[in-house]
Amino acid sequence: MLLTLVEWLLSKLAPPVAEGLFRLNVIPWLALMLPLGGFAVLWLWGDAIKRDREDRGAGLLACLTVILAFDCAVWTGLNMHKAEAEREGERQTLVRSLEQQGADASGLKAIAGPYQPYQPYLLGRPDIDWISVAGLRIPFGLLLDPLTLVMMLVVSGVGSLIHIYSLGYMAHDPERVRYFSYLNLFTFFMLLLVMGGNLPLLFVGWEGVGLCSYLLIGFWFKKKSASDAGNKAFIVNRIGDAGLILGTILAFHTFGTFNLVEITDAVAARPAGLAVITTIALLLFVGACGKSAQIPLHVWLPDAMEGPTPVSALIHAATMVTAGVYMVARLGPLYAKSATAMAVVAGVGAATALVAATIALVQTDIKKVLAYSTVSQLGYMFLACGVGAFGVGIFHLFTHAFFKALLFLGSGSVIHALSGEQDMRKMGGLRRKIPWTFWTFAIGTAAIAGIPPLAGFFSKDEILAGTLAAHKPLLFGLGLLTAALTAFYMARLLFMTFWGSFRGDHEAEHHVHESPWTMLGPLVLLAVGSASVGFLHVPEFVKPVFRLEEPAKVTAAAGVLGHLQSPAAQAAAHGAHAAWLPYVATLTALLGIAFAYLFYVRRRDLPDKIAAASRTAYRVLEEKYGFDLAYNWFASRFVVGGSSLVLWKAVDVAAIDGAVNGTGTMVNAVSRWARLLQTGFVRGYALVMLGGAVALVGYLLWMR
Amino acid sequence: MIDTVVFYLFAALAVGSALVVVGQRNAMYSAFALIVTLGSLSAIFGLLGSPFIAALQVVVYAGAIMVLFLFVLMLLNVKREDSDATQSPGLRGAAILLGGALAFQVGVVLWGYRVTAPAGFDASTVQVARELFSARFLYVFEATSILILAALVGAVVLARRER
Amino acid sequence: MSQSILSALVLLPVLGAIFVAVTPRENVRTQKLLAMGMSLVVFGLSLWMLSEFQPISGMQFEVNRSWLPQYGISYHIGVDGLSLWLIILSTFLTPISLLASWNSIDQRVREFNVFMLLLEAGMIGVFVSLDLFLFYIFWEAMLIPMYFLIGIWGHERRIYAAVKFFLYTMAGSVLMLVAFLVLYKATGSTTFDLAALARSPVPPALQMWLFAAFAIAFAIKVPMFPFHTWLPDAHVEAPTAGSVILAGVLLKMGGYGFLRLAIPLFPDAALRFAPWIGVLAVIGIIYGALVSLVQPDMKKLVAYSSVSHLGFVMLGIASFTTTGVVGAVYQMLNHGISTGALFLCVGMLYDRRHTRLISEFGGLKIVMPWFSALFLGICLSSMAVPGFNGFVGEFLILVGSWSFSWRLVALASLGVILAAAYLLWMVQRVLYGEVTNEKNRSLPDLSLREWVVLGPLLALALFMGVASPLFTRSIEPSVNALVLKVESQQRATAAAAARAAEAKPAAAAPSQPVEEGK
Amino acid sequence: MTSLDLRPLLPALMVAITGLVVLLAHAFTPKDRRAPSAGLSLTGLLAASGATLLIMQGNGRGASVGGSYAADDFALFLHLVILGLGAVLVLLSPSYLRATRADRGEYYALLLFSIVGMLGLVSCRELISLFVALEIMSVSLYAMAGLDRERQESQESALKYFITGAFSSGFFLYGVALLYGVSGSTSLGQIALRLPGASDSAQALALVGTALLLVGFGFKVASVPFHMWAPDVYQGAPTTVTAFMAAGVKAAAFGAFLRVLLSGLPSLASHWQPALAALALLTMIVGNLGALAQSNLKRMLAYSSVAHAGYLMTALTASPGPGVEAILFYLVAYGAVNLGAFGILSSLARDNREPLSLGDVAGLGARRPAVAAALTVFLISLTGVPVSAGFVGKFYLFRAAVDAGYLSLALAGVLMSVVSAYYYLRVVVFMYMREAEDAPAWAPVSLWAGAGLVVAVAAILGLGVYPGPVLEAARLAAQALR
Amino acid sequence: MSGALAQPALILSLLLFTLGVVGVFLRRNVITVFMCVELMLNAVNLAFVAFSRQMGTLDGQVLVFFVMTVAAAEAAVGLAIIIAIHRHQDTLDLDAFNLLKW
Repeated sequence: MLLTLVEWLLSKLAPPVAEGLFRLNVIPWLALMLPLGGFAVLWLWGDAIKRDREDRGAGLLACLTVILAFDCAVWTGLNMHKAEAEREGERQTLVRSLEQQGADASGLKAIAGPYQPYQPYLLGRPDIDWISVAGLRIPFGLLLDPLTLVMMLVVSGVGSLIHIYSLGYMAHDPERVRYFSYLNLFTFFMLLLVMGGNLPLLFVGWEGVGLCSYLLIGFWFKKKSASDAGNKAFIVNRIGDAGLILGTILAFHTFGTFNLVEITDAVAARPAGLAVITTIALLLFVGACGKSAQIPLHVWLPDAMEGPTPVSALIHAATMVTAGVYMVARLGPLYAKSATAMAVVAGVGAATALVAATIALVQTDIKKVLAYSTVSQLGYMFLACGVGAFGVGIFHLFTHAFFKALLFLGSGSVIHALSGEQDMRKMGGLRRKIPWTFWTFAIGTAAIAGIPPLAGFFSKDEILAGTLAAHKPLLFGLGLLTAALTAFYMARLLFMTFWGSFRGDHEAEHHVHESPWTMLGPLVLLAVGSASVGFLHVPEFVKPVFRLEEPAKVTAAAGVLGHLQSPAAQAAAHGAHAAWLPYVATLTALLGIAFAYLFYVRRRDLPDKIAAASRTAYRVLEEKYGFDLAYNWFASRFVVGGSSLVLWKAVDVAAIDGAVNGTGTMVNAVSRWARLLQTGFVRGYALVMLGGAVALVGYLLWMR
Repeated sequence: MIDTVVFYLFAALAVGSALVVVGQRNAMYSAFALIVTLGSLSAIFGLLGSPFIAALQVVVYAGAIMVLFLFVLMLLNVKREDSDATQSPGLRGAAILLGGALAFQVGVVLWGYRVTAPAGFDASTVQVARELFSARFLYVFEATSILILAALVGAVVLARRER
Repeated sequence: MSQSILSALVLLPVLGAIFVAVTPRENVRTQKLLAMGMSLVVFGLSLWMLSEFQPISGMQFEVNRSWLPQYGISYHIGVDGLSLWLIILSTFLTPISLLASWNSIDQRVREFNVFMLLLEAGMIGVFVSLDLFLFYIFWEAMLIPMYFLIGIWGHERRIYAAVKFFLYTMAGSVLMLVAFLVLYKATGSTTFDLAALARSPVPPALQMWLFAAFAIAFAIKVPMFPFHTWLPDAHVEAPTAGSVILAGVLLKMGGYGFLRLAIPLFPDAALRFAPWIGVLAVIGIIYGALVSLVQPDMKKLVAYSSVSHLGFVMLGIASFTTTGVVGAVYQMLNHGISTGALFLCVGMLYDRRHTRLISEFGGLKIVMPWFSALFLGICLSSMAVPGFNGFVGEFLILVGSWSFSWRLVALASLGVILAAAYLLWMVQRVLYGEVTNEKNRSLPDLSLREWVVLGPLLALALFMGVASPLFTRSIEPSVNALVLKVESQQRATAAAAARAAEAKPAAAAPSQPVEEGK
Repeated sequence: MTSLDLRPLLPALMVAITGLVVLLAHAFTPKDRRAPSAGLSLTGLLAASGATLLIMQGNGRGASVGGSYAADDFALFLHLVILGLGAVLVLLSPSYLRATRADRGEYYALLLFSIVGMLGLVSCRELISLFVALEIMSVSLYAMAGLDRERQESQESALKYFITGAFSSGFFLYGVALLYGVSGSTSLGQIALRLPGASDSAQALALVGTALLLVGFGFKVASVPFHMWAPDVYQGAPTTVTAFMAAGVKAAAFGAFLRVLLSGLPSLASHWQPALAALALLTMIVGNLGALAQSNLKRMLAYSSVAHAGYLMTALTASPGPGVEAILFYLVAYGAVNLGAFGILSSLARDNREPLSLGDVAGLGARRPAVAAALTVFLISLTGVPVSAGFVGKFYLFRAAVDAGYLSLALAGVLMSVVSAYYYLRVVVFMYMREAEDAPAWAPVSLWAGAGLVVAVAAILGLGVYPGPVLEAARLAAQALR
Repeated sequence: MSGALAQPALILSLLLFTLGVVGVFLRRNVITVFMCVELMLNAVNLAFVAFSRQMGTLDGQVLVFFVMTVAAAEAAVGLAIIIAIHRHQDTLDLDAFNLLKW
């Protein structure tokens, strides 16, 4: 918006500058680089900024860069229709420069080809490489298509709000400069992840966001639990990353390219059900499991709540954790070629959705509930992808970003109000004390529970429809059950926090206060978003990316807002039998909320009774199905203990080094023994000589 | 024929006295026995047609070297060696064994090595002297003088009682 | 001028060492400045060489002078893509190490500087030698200064470590020496010139033995599992500068030796042994990482991590693909920079606290924020976070090795995971948490000197992470030539085998395949 | 009859005359003054070297005295080596003699006489002359070993050396006798001529003779199992004498060894080569293992000298062939190193004490950097690590062995070098890495000794970097034997 | 005539040589041991003379001459050593000289 204004102004004042600057090959780069610049400034001159009077400079700079990045994204969205013209211009300059260099331009077909609607647009100069050895070339190339655009908007949009929120939330933290620098760096890497035109570049963003996640989870590094959680997050993610990198390599060996577009092009030419494609898909999915906290690599996300709450909202709810979904969707054509891989994705997604939802039932930490909820919702998204509804998965990602960010920020507001208290058992009755927070939070809860016409309803509904369309009744059942559970635990959260009477100590009650406007503003905006973004029809918008059979009906020029469509009509598109679905889904959600009302408002004794009645089941849920226990045992006993006792002390020191030193010791021992032969008696010496003489004579005589 | 008899006579004498040299505890007796051995050898040299060497044997060996030995023996006043208490029997046994082995090996070879000696062999003093003073042995002669000088200096410096 | 540049690189440090050696013992400052000045001159010179270097496969700045003509030994030096960056690395790390030791070495400063300069000369000499005899001379001669560096300025068990280092390395290299001699005899060569020897064919059976001898020498230097046990001792006991040079440059000589000598001379055997090397490399990767995980001593941890990292290098070499080998060379540089920097960091902590035990630290981020930031950055580089240099190397190695053995690549990727584990765990225990040890309460943050030491390394790590083509461009042609040679050898061997297989049924009596060159 | 060419004798003669002059000077110097023995000796040795060089220029090069004493390239090369070693030793001697009780005028005379013997050893082409030359050297050394009459060890070493030496002489002579019995001549050339055509039984006898000669030479070069005297004698004898035993005797004895084997017994090469290989193997192993357990530096160096005899003998297996030149080169390198190493010990001597134990040299690196550096150079060369003459030398020795097909010897040799690194390095460890506890203040190195050490260091480093000329000379010398 | 005796003389020389060798080990008195060595040298002399006879050359005769000289020289130095060491230890027992060992 701002940019459009500037563009208009400039085009009036200095047309050449405007022409040079406002191009599709410039502005998205600007979106990418602004946060990086912000990070660099904050990191290098952090000391100087910290000495600023009001101490606001750092935060404002960080916010500014991200808001500008968002503006760039918006500009990009509004100008995507210019892609063709610009591509042609780019192509010609490129061909000219390449001809001058004497290279042949055959490898640049994606750029050289004629423009088609939704043909992905590659940014950057393909002759500047990040890595280039032999046949392996990885250019600094970005990819611009609807999917990227959606992700960019989410990342920079939600990111902006959370940056602003952080201004208030972190106002009193002595190290906010560091905080904002990390946040900026995260935004950069996340944008890189979604914009990267090839798998390695995507991987840079992938690991980069992981790194920022590590830094921000462990932001309060003095707390051991925080740094523990950071390590856990990074290492578990690394496991996934290993899968991702292996998948990347296998993809390169299979298709001869890292370029995402070229890979999807190449996949189209291959028959379905190839083992190698399944392998690639599954390896990449391991990466997705790590980043998006799917079973069995989900254990890091709940712990990640050790970080500041805005971080949880931005990284561990709205953006980074959805990277896995983005990646699977991005390579949707590849996955679509492998029924096995699709089944695995859907199965893992559904299982994660259900398991996480059940764990969320018994959590008492407000952020932990939200964390498990996130895991569960991510499972939902994978479920969507797994049944072939990639666009729906992205849709849910999109809506989820809003309401989950809202919920997290709302919980942050609650925690802020309670001076850091996170245990729901010590809350209650906050409805009136912090009404802004309550109302926005309630909207978020309704959205995630799937109450129409809020955002969550549309996306969730479409996922369920997708399972039906794919004829997967079991998955549908699981989805529905999860939806009910989701509604239940979210309502439980709402009731425990805002209903009843305050259960904390008196002093805490006294201190309860509504948050500043820097925090409430984003909350309100997000609430508006959560209520309304369901009407944006993202699936249709991104559909061309997945190269499914259905021809694209929409053009880029129509823009995002041109896709309002009723959910019922959308559901009808999936099949007539799904007409009942919205009602069932809504009913399920209401049922969940009703039960929660019963348990946590009406009959407060019931939960304990049920818990007591089914001890074992309760314990299983409390112990989160034992994943953490098992992993801890494996890591500390098996890996660390085994490495220490067996590999280091037994194998390395005792066996290998022992053999080395033993050789030395043995030689020394022989030597010490041998010196005793030198008795000092000269006749003994003579005798040895005589023996030698006899032996020599004998040798020469008889050995001839 | 007589030569042969005389040869074996002296040979027996030589071996016998050598046995005494080796088997005697009294160094004095050993020295005397050695003189006998040297004498017998002198005779055998004669029998082998080497009068010059035979004479030299008596003069240098028996006359000079052995006198030196006896002189030192008496100077140091050593008669018997010390008792056998510290003697290791292993050493002797091994020595005899190894000595036997050496003798056996060399003996076998020597026994098999037969060369007919040329008839006209002249090792008279004149002949030997001519050979001795030929250019071939010029160096050895000169060297011998240095050897004796070195031995002399060495003996003096070692045995001289000073300070 | 450009003809004598390599000789100058080798001789200038020696000259500097002589200058330093003749200064009076008390003039510590003069000695330091002299050594530093000379090493900077050498560094500058090497940069000039870099600017003159052409990205082609052949030898450049070559000098070939007869040295011992009657034995076919010549003073033959040159540089190509394989050695170029390793030379730069040597000349770069030497002044950094000297600066890092500026204050911490306060005894026998003169000798220290002399040995450092001699070491530099030896390292450069190894990298430029193109004659086996010359190579061996530098290879072994380098041991001596390193031995003294560990033995005199090392820590508690320095003598044990120094002697172990010396004997271990020497044991390997003497085997190589014998292999030289056998090679010389077997080829009937009249020269020890590398290129000439590489051209003369060696019977395959003999190649196996000779390659094994070379491989042991180089494997010890790398060090490959299970020849690595000297490394932790040497690293732990060496002074900081020694560790930096040891990790930064000396370990590279193993990999370099494979590339420069073992593989060109015995391509058949190299191919035959490649699977074994690959397996040992991967064992090294995982084993080194696991053992590293449980080390209580920071230097030991970094030392074992070297075993793991160099496993990647060896995997890349064993793959015999251009990508893999370029990755290996690149990874050698990365390891030199990041592990060198890690040792510098540990050294800075040691200078302050005189301990290297992880348990002695904690919460350093509170008292030394800048140090912590750089330390973390270097750890990230070491664990191959993309954007840093390590990623490029490891990625190239993994990509290149996939066709060699995807199983090994899959296993090697475990090492990537574990690297994060052991480094981050160390970071956590050293930097994070509260300051639990009162002695750490008032530690000063980085001084200007330490900034100058660490800053360039971290900057370089980042730069190499984003601008790798600037480096690989000059590495690739040489590697390509090497890989082509091995590949053509492979084809020739296969063809010979096929011919033999054909010949066998044809001829009633089994006949030996005709040896090449006859 | 052609007129007798006496020029080959010139160097030896000059040395012998110098010996006489030294004796006379000693006799005619008043008691209270010191005879200029060292200066005279040095002059004589240098003059003899000059004479040798003159001969090398062509003045009688290749001539021989009656066919038995030759001035061929081989002999002349070793002449220079021995004279050079002798000169350095003379430089090293005065300070040591003053510091100990071995200071006698006769020392230099005996030294010069032994050099005369050595020169003869490497020149003689006839076994009688050879034997006499051997005895000149031995007798002088017996006496020199016992020069420190106050020290019982010195006496004992002289006695042990003498008894075992005489014993080995017996074997040697018997071997000469057998060879004479086969060929009818004591001239090496004649023996070589007649052996190939001899009958089987004669061949057998010749082999026995060869074996017994090997015993004699084995004793002189201290090869296992004829080495047992070496540690005791090296340890007991005055240090400078030990140095000369290690450096000079080895050079001369190996020279004679080579000449006898190659000029006299080449037809039996296929027999004595494997025997020598076995001896070499044993010698390397026993020598190095023996040295490993020693803490007395002289004794350690003695064992190390045994070990080096083994290295040298590996190349004998490649003789005739490239072994000869390798041995010749190594003799130079090894001689310089040993003079240097023992020379360091001797030049630090003060008040009848010299550094003998490892503790005695502790901290030397800090207190006497130059001395420690020199000793380090020597030890490095002994280990065979570049850049030193020792490395180049070993390289050629082992190359010769490999060339001759004795790969196992080369392998054993290099592995034993690793073992040797341990005990050589131990000295370095003590010098540089241990603090001195209460080591006495050792004497400052005198000007003369310093000069000698500098020569040794320069030779070692010089030959390590640029061995070309010496190698070339060794090659020419080796050709003279073929 | 004497030619035929050469062969037995050689055997005799071997016998005497062996006796000398063994004697070195049987006796402990330094001087006796030394005398045994002299015996060895004499045996060698006999061998030289016998071979000289057998081969008909005079080298052997000459050799004997020089061996005797050498023996004399050795005797002089050897006995001097013995005298010198006797001053220290007042014994001629070879086994008593055992200061240097191991």
